[in-house]
Amino acid sequence: MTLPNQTPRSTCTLGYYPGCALHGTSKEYDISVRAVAAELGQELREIEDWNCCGASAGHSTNRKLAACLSLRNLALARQQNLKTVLTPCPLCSKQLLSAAAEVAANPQVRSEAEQTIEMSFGGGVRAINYIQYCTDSLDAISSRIGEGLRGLKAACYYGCLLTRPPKVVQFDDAEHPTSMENVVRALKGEPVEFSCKTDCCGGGFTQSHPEAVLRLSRKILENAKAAGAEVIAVACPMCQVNLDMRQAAIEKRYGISLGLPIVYLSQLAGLALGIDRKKLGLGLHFVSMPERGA
Amino acid sequence: MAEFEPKIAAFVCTWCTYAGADLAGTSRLQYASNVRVIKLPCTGRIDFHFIIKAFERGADAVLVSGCHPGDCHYTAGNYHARRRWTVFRKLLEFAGIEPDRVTFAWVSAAEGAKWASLVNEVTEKARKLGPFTRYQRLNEIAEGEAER
Amino acid sequence: MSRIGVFICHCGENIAATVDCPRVAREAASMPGVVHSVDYEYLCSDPGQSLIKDAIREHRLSGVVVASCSPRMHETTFRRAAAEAGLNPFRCEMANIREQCSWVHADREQATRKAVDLIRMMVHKVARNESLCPIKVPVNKTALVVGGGIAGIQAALDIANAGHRVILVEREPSIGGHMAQLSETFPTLDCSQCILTPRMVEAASHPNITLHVYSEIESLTGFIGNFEVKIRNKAKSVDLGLCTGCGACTLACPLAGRIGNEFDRGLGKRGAVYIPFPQAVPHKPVIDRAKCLRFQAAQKKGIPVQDCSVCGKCADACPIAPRKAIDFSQEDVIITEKVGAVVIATGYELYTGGRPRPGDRYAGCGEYGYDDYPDVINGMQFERLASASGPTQGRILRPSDGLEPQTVVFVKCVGSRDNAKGFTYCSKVCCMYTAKHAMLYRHKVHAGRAIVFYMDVRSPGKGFDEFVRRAIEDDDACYIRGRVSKITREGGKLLVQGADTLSGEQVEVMADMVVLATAMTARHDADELARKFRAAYDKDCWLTEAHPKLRPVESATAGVFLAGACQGPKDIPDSVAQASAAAGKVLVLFSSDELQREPLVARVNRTAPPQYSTCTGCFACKAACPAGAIEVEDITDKAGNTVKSVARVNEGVCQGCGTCVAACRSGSIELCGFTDEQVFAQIDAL
Amino acid sequence: MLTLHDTTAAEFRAAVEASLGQKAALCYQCGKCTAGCPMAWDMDLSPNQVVHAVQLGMREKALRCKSIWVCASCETCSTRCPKDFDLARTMDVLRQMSLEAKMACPEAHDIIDFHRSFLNSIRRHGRTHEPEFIAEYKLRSLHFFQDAWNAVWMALRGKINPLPRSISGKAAIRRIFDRCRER
Repeated sequence: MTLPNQTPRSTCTLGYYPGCALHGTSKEYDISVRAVAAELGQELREIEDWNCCGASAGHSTNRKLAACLSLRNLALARQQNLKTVLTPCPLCSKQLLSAAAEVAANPQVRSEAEQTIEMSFGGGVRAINYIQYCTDSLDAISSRIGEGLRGLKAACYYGCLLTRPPKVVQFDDAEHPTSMENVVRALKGEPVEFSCKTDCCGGGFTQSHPEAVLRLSRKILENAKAAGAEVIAVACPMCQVNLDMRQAAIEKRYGISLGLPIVYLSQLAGLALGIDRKKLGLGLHFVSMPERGA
Repeated sequence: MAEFEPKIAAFVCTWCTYAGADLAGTSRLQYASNVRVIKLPCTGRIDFHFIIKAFERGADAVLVSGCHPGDCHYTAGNYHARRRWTVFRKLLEFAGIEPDRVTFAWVSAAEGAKWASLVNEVTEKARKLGPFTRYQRLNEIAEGEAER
Repeated sequence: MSRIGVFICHCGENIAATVDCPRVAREAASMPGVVHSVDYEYLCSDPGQSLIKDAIREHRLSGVVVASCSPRMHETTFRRAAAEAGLNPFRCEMANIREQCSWVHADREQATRKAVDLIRMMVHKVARNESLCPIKVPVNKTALVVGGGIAGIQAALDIANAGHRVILVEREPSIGGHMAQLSETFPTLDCSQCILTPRMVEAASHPNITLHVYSEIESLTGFIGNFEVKIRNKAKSVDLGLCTGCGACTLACPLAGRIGNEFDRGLGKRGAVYIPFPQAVPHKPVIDRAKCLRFQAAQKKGIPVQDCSVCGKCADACPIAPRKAIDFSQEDVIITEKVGAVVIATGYELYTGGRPRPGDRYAGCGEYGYDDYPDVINGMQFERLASASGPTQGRILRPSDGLEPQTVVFVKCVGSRDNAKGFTYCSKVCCMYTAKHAMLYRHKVHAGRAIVFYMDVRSPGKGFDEFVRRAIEDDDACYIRGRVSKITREGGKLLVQGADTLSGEQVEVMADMVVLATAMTARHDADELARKFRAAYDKDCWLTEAHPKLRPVESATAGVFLAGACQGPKDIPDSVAQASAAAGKVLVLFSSDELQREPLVARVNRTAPPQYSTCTGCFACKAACPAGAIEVEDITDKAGNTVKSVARVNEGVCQGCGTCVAACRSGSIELCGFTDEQVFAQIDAL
Repeated sequence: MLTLHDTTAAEFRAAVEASLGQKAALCYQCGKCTAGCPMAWDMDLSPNQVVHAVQLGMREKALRCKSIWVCASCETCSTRCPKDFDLARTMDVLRQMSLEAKMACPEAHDIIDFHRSFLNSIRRHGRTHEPEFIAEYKLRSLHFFQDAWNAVWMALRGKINPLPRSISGKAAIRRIFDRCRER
């Protein structure tokens, strides 16, 4: 079918696709991302009427559905003339990227998908994750930073989907990424080297297979703790929930004490920029991050 | 007193047994250190005075080894050796040497393991037979004469 | 009084770890005649060698004992060093305290004591060593190449192209060997015969190459540079001089198309008089006397075949006149040639895949049903099926009913790596040719299913692994990791019972045809052949090289070289490479007119008149000498009348085994380097 | 007992390869996927065995196994595969086939129930609504009290929206679902 092609409004504002998690259980991620953007004078425009990407449930049980759901978001972004879309949730952004890649690679898949979503998609929409966002605005951030994080020891945890699958996300090194560390350094924090950077935390199994989450997240938490981390910096709502919400259970199950705050990179950026803790939703974690006196 | 450590003189040919013994070495096969190898081009070279002499000079057992029949580097040397051995064997007892003190065997260049076990066997045999002293007397006499 | 220097090598830790080298050096210093004794890290190193040279000059040494590795390793090294320092090389001896001491004894005390003993024995010997100078012998610059397969052809061509005469001997009626039977070759899939036949023709027509087909080696005598070979030209019953190869006789033979053709592995048929294959070189027939009606009849009647009246259709059909090219009266001819070097390229035999035949060195396999089911064939038979010049013109048709098989099972490691069957080794080429077979089959039968049972896929070599992956990924060969247990017949099909070790499940396949990748084996008469050439062979009867790494194409006998699969399983490129390497070695030998031999030869003593020699002229030595080096010398007085006849050793011929010495009743023969005096001295020092 | 002469095996393999866009024969069974899989401890077939099952067309084995469901889609296998074989995607393909063939492993029903509930929620509103799909999941899985306290805790901090907020294009979303589910 043919669709009315709206005349795109020219604007330099950044598209924003929060995804379901950031509107719900991970709203502090959303809050902090917006707060930091505001501080940097960066306007985020949320894709109007965006839908859920289907998450693991989508691609696990119906790849076509998964592709179409993401394609709709891309098409919307395109219509709303959002060329670059900040997508803080790595799963969402991976879904956007792979959907874009799939239709780009195969015109037949594309026309089918367009039929299905009742929209046309010309391509030309780029999804970026939050680390990329920080990296791009590093100058702006550094210029605004005083004492910053004052050497806060942070273990940068990427999890699976920020760097995998590399062919799709095309971000940093799949086995040994360093971009989050660079950002933390710019925030005057002190990244600690730890070996579980890209291990899996149990991802979508938070509810459906808690056993797996306990087992996998434990390794990550212990490893970070051993590396001398005060906090674990994350950029993925699933990782945050697993490591934070399940931490108590892990301590109980394995008789260990961790007490590791799991904070979003956006929250650290906010702190470094001197934004008030409340505005960063730092109170919304199970393991809350203590105030650091000078 | 410590266990009797026999001394074994081994007359071997260059091409098969000596090479076999080398192979035992390169394969790091451990065996009794009692053996003293005397390398000859071929078992055909072995004059049986060598064996008598060895006993006279304090060997408790003698090992003669060369290529398998048919494999002689010189085509027939080992056959001559074998023929002579069959004759000599009967002389041994006459010469006051238990035939068991002399062992005749074939060890090819590829039989490092066989060499190792052979040396061990011969050493054990010699241990059981005890030291060979009959000829020591002869030596003493010889040395006595030398002094005079 | 001799001045002996003793040098003890640590060989890094190899010796020093178990032998107390400094202590050995101290003890050696006090041995009779020893004026200098040191130990050193690596004597074979440059500084190590100069250490020895300097000592020889400084202490005016008359003898040197190097206690280190086996003389088989470094004797030449140290003797050369001695010579460079002006000491006669044969005054340098080695005591083997590594291979035969430090490496085989763990106890430090015992090993050290043994090392001392071994050195003492050598010191005593060296004290009695005399200066010897090498013997020069002429080199006959003609090469004998045994075997007319690709390796033999390659070696012959290389030597001939360098301008030397080559005698090429092939036991079959045509040269070409196994390669001529192959269809296409991995990993390039180029046609085997297309690349081979030009070489065959070149070899046969080369001015420097004398070709003897249908011939075998009777005996080889002599030594490097001066061998004498006897070759049996088996009676072909065809006068190759007259025969034009028209083939009229082969058509006329009443048995034509009734005898299994060896070249097609029984899948094709021939007559009693036959040309083995269309591209045969020479393209001339031979009569198979075991099958020919006339010869059989004559044998039964016990009359000479030319008087026999049976058949003779081949002779009638022969268009040559007046004398027919068919010559029933022909007999084996033994010819003698003198050659300076020999290249053995006798190749391999392929295990059929069936039960053992009489005289096999291994137990065969009954479980694959090779002898029982016509549709179970071996790799070479598949080659013939796939070959454009084969019995099916290259179409894959199963032997039983000539139908196109829809499911073909390929079984790897049939025989190979099957210790219970008597093969411990890997045949090296099967992985590759099985991948090729699966590929060829899929190319020729598009709907067909190729299933390969394997234990490993061994594909080292340029483009080899890529080739195997192509068979699996592009041509859909289904590889199952596991052996086949048994093959039985179910209706018109073959039931293959195998295993898939990756899933741990039993596997069953209903196959139309089964191809067994059977082991390469040494020729059934390889040991006999090896003896003829005085070459060593291993437990599987593969001929052994002089050194597994550093002398891969030399046999244990100087002047006899190895090429191709007679030395172990090999593919074509490896065989050709080794053949050229062997040819290179021959050319090095031929590059000088005479070569030096170690003077470790026998010598009959000479004394002053009236005795002249203690030799009594009994010539027991002559009977004992395996090399035929003992000659009779008449000693004459001034007047020229013979005083006595004594033995003399032709040192050009003597191989230095010393058998004569032990045989001599009067003790008149000595073996240089191993004189009674030297050996007794060693024994004395026990 | 595995029989290689029947054609169904080949058909299954072909079907998987079709929706995968890769040949199963690519995999040479080196086991690197298994070596790095964080969930292998909970699998009945190791990841490489799953591929092997596809290679030999062992449909039952591949579609009934638990492994395809406990796969966390962490993409480690696909990332490190020396043959560039996309095992993570293969898992997706097998899961879908397994559901369509009604062969899903009973042991994995929690995971499957969760996926169902999650998708249903999307189908209804265009976005997920935790209270709703968690509730549905608990009803399906009967894990009523799991995380009850966590839920309360989050609700108190406004992390759980009491009411679903549907998107305006939810009708379109529903059509997308229906179109993608029809066969």
